[in-house]
Amino acid sequence: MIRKKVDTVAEALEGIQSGMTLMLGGFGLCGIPENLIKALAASSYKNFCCISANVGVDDFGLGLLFGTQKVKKMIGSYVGENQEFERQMLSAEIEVILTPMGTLAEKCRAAQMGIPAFYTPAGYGTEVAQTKEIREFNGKNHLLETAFASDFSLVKAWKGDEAGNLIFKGTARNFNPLMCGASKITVAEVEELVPVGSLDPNQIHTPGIFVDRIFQGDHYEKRIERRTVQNT
Amino acid sequence: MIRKKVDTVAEALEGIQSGMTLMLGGFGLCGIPENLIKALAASSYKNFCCISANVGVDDFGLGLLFGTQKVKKMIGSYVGENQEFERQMLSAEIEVILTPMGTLAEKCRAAQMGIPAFYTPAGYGTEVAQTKEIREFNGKNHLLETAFASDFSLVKAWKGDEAGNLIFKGTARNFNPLMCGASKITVAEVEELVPVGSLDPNQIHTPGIFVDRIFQGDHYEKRIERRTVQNT
Amino acid sequence: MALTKNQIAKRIAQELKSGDYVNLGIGIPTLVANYVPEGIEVEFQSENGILGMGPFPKAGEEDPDLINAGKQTITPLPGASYFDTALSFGMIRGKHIDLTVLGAMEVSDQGDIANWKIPGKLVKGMGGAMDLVASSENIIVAMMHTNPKGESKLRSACSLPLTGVRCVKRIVTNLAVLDITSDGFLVKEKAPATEISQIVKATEGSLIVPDYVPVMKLD
Amino acid sequence: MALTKNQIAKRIAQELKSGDYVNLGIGIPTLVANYVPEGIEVEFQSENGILGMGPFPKAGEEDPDLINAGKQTITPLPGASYFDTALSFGMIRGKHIDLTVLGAMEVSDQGDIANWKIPGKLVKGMGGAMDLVASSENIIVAMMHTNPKGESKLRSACSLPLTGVRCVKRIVTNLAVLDITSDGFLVKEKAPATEISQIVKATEGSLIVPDYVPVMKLD
Repeated sequence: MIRKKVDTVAEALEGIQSGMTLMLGGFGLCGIPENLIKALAASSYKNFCCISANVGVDDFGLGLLFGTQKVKKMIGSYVGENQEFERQMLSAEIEVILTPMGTLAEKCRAAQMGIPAFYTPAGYGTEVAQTKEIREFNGKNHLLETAFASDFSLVKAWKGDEAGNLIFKGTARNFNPLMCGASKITVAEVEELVPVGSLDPNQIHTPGIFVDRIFQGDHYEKRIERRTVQNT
Repeated sequence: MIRKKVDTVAEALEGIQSGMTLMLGGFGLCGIPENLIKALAASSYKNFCCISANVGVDDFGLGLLFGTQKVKKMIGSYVGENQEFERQMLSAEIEVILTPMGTLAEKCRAAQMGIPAFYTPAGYGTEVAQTKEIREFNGKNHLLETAFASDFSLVKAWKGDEAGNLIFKGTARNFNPLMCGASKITVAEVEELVPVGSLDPNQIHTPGIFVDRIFQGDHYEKRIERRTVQNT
Repeated sequence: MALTKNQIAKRIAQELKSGDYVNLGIGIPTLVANYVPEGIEVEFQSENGILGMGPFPKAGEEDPDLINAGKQTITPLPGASYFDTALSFGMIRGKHIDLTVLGAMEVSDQGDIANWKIPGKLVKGMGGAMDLVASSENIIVAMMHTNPKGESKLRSACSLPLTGVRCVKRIVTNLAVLDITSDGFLVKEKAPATEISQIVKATEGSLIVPDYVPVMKLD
Repeated sequence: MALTKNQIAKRIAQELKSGDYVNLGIGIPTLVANYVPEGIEVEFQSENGILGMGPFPKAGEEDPDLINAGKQTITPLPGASYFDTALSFGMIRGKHIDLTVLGAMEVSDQGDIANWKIPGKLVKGMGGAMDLVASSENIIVAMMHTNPKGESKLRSACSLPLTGVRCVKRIVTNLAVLDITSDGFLVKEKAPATEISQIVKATEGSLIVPDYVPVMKLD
């Protein structure tokens, strides 16, 4: 069995450098690699290009990287809900590339799976299509979209083992499994690192081959962005 | 909740017609829709185009469809191990299109996922590439491969519920999840049809939206093609 | 009397058919889930990765690992499933979602939709909207007939950056139900106590008004 | 004395490095799993959908739902996982597999490989071989140096339909270990009690023989 466990966040992030492209799992504040983001925000590295669905809120999630001005380019899909990000975007301190969410997900998967490019109808006829090749299949126009190329994937899972196998929980799964193995190095933090052999091979969402380093995170805050409850 | 349960194999196959294109899950004799194949073999329909990884053995699996001369075209990847199929192929009674196994899997997924086409390096420089568009990405040549178009997907799962949710077992998963929702109609037979709500939403391999009809199969033979044991 | 947002949602809920898988956008569309007619079995998908989405949780039962695409806490119904976002958009792109309901800033009389960007103002991003409108077979727009400035949102051409082209099938506004036809917006129903002249005045794009326009039934 | 098939497998097993994910083809390659050196931790993938493949089951413990790509019954090791065939080939295409070992009918001195089809004879299909050779960074071919007719399988150009082009890195035959270089087959090691002249005679393609060729170590 190939072991992927590292003991510290520092070890998990070894090799990271300013200017690198990072994929960050999570959707909003749900399923985000809290420990890794905090460590990046506290680090001396900067000028990252970040690929992530959203940008967190001002004081949590990916927002911690904007608050510490670590990001020079953001590739995402929906970037509301973070005022500091807004400010940096409007003042052109940060470059922003907006991508349809399904295309974003599939571009991550393509990188993971060695598919260099694929066609999708999303964005045809919009400004997203302006720089893209258009091609008709089955009477419908599609855009050519290419796989992302990135240096580090930072993801969060619910359970994992030392072989790097991951299981996600609920909608905290989101982009996380698609980013595993989609960068040169994939780091996974998990809420619970379990002994090898205790995960049912049939229930593993992401096989360990897609994960290079795994560690048990701590102090998970798991903040809720929009607590919404039934009227009673 | 949307219910997909049907009570009989006949109901499950309603609408099937001679000349249709069928996707059949399974790899060799592992994870094959035994009940559906038997019903097709016993039916009056014929001239099917079948998409499946392999062709079974003479008297079991997909072989039952060749034995009853139901197939006029076979799209597969590895077609050894079936003598009647060999005979029909060599005598040109049947048209055979051989496809790299990973490309076959991805063409199924593409159909399921609404990706009309994608690029893959598999087969570049070989006769598989002869009729394909070639394109370079990242200094490497790739073939353009398109999604399959088919009428019925016939798959087999381990457990399923009336909402059509499926869980597969071991390597019997193989092509089955990729074919769900990849045809106009998807029929799933399961070893165990469980009450809705008894499957953990986190462990479902194929959400019910990809399945149109589900039924509990019976008399599963689950024949082993190459029983191989340790020397002791 | 123009419809309230809840009444728009209620009217749209009448479009639901048993067996429909439905994706509801943020805003008025979200309210549609509250008005599923008796005896109609549908399942709601949220594009971040759940099928079989149920009501909001009871206070104290919120799970941070269970949210919808609007980042609200949710609950699963029996038969629900969770999946990654690529599979989720596979459901959308692969035309497995039967009905998409979303809001819009503008819709053209050819069915183009603009709902993601106002140049010069803050851009929040398209999220899943471009994927949804590019692939859904049945798209209903839920919106007010005019914007806060009183300008028509039903136009001969969208003035804002597009989300998708020739994709909207039907619009339900506070004033009317309209279908997109080759000749423009066809008035199918009007809101209670609403004059056709109000609808005409509030519509900038080509409008077809049949001789008889029934009043929406909301109860 | 030329190597047996088991000895070829044993020599190839020396190429395994700790941390390698390995895909073994049918035939001699399958035997490699029997010779993993002490202290080397590798995991075997089978492309139908398992990572962490272990030994064949004990008699009576065969599970029809657990087979490898050669359709043989197998067992999982601790840390194993099962997945669909698209994810499996994603591992291969995405270059997550570190080493691929497969058999061949012919290899050219530029690293082309032919291993799936003999025109006019029965065609069994390429299975996963074309995906594997198109994407693997490190491909070792395990084969006899000559075919049953005594013809060289190491050729200036493959006469049979190709499986992939310029992809093979190393060949281990019953006579030698050879690397593919820009100048052709470079003899790296020879089998015990084998003369260089035998290797020269059995090789049709460009062959580079260094002044000193060490003898393979097999124990």
